Amino acid sequence: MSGMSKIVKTAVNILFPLTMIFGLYVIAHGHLTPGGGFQGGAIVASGCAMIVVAYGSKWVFKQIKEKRLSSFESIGAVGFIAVALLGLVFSTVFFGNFLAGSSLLFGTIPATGSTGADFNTGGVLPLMNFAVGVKVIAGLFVIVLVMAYASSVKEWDT
Amino acid sequence: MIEYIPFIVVATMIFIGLYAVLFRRNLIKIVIGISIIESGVNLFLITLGYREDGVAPIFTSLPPGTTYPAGMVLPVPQALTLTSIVIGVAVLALMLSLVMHIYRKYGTLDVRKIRRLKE
Amino acid sequence: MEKRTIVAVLVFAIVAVFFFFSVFMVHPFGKPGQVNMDDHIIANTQNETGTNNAVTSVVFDYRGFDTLGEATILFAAVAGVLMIFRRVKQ
Amino acid sequence: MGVEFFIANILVLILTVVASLVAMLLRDLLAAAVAMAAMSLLLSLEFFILQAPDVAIAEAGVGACLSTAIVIIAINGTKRMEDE
Repeated sequence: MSGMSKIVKTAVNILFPLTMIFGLYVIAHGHLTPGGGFQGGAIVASGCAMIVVAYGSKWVFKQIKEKRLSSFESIGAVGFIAVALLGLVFSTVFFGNFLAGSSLLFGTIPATGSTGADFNTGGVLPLMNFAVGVKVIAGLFVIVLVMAYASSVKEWDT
Repeated sequence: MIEYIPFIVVATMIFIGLYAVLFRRNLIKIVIGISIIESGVNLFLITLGYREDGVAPIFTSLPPGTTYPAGMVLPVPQALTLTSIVIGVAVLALMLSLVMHIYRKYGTLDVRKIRRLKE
Repeated sequence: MEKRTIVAVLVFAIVAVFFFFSVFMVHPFGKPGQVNMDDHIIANTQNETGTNNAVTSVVFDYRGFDTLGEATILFAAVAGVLMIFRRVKQ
Repeated sequence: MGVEFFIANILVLILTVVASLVAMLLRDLLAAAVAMAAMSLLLSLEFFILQAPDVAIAEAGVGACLSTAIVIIAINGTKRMEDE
């Protein structure tokens, strides 16, 4: 797809940071409020798809290569598995929650029942949320970007 | 009868998607039918996990007077649905990429013509 | 009428009848039957994982292997799309 | 189960079925994609009514935005009208 008119570009310039902030908020507060890695990643990838629609895939390809996005996705997957393996090392099982109950980062155990939102809880779940968020952002964005570029090219060599 | 309406809706959505898969010839319409079936399955899982007068299983500032665990909806079907949605969009992207490739190779989206062209 | 169309109509009718009768064998809306595992998760998610959101604790802690498989599927889908459109790039 | 919960539930479910039927029947694939987005949005509203806000956010982000974008990109790369 090629770029669209100036009105669309201006509207996207205003809307894109808001979408980005909302998506990152949903990722970061995944263990307290509705949300998490998948949902926030989908919201941020929607904002990136908005950029692709407004500016055209050729312009986006000049800014970022799809190999870099693909390696970001691999980094997210490796981080997820690494946190799970750390559970095997420091706790007893794969996917063990070794940070919960300790005095380290994210280690507080909240009171039972209806509580307020304490960000410093959750054990390894916020770290996994970040890893899965990076993975979903990069994966869905690279899918949309590559498909948009392929649909704008007229001649392929099949 | 009246309490079975969500399940009847799920069955109707799966029928609609199955009809599109079986009787439509366009490949993109078949993909849309598969997506409708998947939406029906997601709705089925969420409907299975609903508990009467329940609230969402999130403890941050609960409504006052909530009893748990009897007053909360079931969390496991929601988690399974969450996994299913992301798998659905991945499969949709892969199917549509294959459809675009087929169109560039054969020049048509009709499944019967494609089968005839293949020989 | 082709033979393929007849088979398709037959399959559609059989699945439709099967679904219509199996709808009434599910438990009624809002009254789930077996809830032991879910009750345990709701009651213990704050003590065991320290998380207020029970759904996130199920996704990443109690049933982490499901999420691992889902991440693998997403990775495979991205690899497949990149492989299909590999020759498009100049 | 309050009566307004019941009415909202039935109404949204019926609208979801109507939207999926429209998405299946339309000959114009672009209109079918838009009807599928409407179906996803109504389904997300139904998830919210059934007290599943996590799934509602995921369905609104993925189903109503990203999958519609992917389908429209695929229609742009192939052909718009469905011919017999």
